[in-house]
Amino acid sequence: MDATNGISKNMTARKKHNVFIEGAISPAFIADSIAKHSTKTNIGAHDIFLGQVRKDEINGKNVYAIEYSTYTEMAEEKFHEIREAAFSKFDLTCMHIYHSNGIVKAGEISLFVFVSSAHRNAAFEACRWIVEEIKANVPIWGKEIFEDETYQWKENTNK
Amino acid sequence: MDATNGISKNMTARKKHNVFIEGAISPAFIADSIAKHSTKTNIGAHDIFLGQVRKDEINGKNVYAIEYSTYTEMAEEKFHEIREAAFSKFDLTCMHIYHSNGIVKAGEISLFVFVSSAHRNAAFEACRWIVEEIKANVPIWGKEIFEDETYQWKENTNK
Amino acid sequence: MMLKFFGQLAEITGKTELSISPEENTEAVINKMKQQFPKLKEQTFQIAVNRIIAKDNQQLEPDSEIAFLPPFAGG
Amino acid sequence: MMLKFFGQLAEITGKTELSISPEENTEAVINKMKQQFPKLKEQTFQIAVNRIIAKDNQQLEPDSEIAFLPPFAGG
Repeated sequence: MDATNGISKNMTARKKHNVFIEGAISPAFIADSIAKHSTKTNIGAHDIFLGQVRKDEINGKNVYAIEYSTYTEMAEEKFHEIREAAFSKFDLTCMHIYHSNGIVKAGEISLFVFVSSAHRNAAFEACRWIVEEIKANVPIWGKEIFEDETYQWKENTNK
Repeated sequence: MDATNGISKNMTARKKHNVFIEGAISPAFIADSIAKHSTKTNIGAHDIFLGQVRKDEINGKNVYAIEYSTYTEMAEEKFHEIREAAFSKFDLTCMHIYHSNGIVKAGEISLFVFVSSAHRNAAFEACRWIVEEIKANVPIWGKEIFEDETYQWKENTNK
Repeated sequence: MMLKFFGQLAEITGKTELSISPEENTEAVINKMKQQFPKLKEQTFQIAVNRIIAKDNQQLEPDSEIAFLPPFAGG
Repeated sequence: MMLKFFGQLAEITGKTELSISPEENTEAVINKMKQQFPKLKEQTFQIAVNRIIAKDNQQLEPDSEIAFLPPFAGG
């Protein structure tokens, strides 16, 4: 048992985790998160999902960046619910979710889901489940900004 | 189409990828791999699996490190087969596999599987498949070394 | 009662927040807004009441926080 | 022909490589080794011929590379 795991059982619904990061999530930030887990020697498996902004071509124009916005209070409640549910559904040691707010350029990372467990099954299944939950249930929106500064509103696919 | 993807179609069985790394795989190395993908702007999803050495307690003794060894020529052929099969089964943009050889201490990382695709399904499915293939089919062995310098040979579970 | 609009819906209404006289239920609020902002009729959206997605036609309190949410695009 | 031993099997035989006079098939090689190193009988292992796992009793060439592989533990 460790402190992170205990959160799911011992704390009530108002424990805040800072999920939102202003702008892109950097590889150095990800490395730092990974490094922090070396003291948790009951972990055998990490699964990390990263969402990266694609330079999609839409009607002949390339996406230059996505500008994310959110309904902060509701999103934080949803992230908290997802976190609680993940700990109760899967045998996890710890989990972290970070999502960008504001501008993230094509090639940069806007979502970082990091799940750790003793054995690989739980990490793999939880990571997948968490990403689907975020896409389906967290109120986040994205404006796909093209190189000519026009834009369109992004919609998630289930691919 | 990019150069990495083309490998699966255009090259014969002797293209070498350096899979084995002496000792632990560092978070900085992982960050560097992630950063290199920012120029591949057709990627929308990365899934990364990391295997970390657990400080398991076995008969009252703690695992201090695992010493990995391999049948190099066969392992390289197997990794190559897994790579080819993954590119043909899943719609991937790129993939990288790194495995430690030699001593990796508890809390350090010994396996790094990094799969990227336009959409999340392919990355998730391929990553999972690749990890199972490695565990089942690549000739790698591990000596679990205890704090008192005794050891036992590790066996993989299917958890 | 306080309404909130997000994403493309905030663009259509030209507002992120709007205070209106209380309505009994979510259907009444939606109808009122569709009348005031006819372009809303062409939009896909969900309603959240106090940060929880409303199912069917939900009853409201005068202090309910009602949010108009276009399709999510996180991740 | 050349035999290779890995992991705990190299410990049991005290060798990582061993050159033996040619045998017809993998079963004959296994039997010869079990005779020479009786502790092999208690071990679980697979045989690879030229780096491919042998199924059943595989025919061998004099220049075949035969490897004794204990259960894998990668990852």
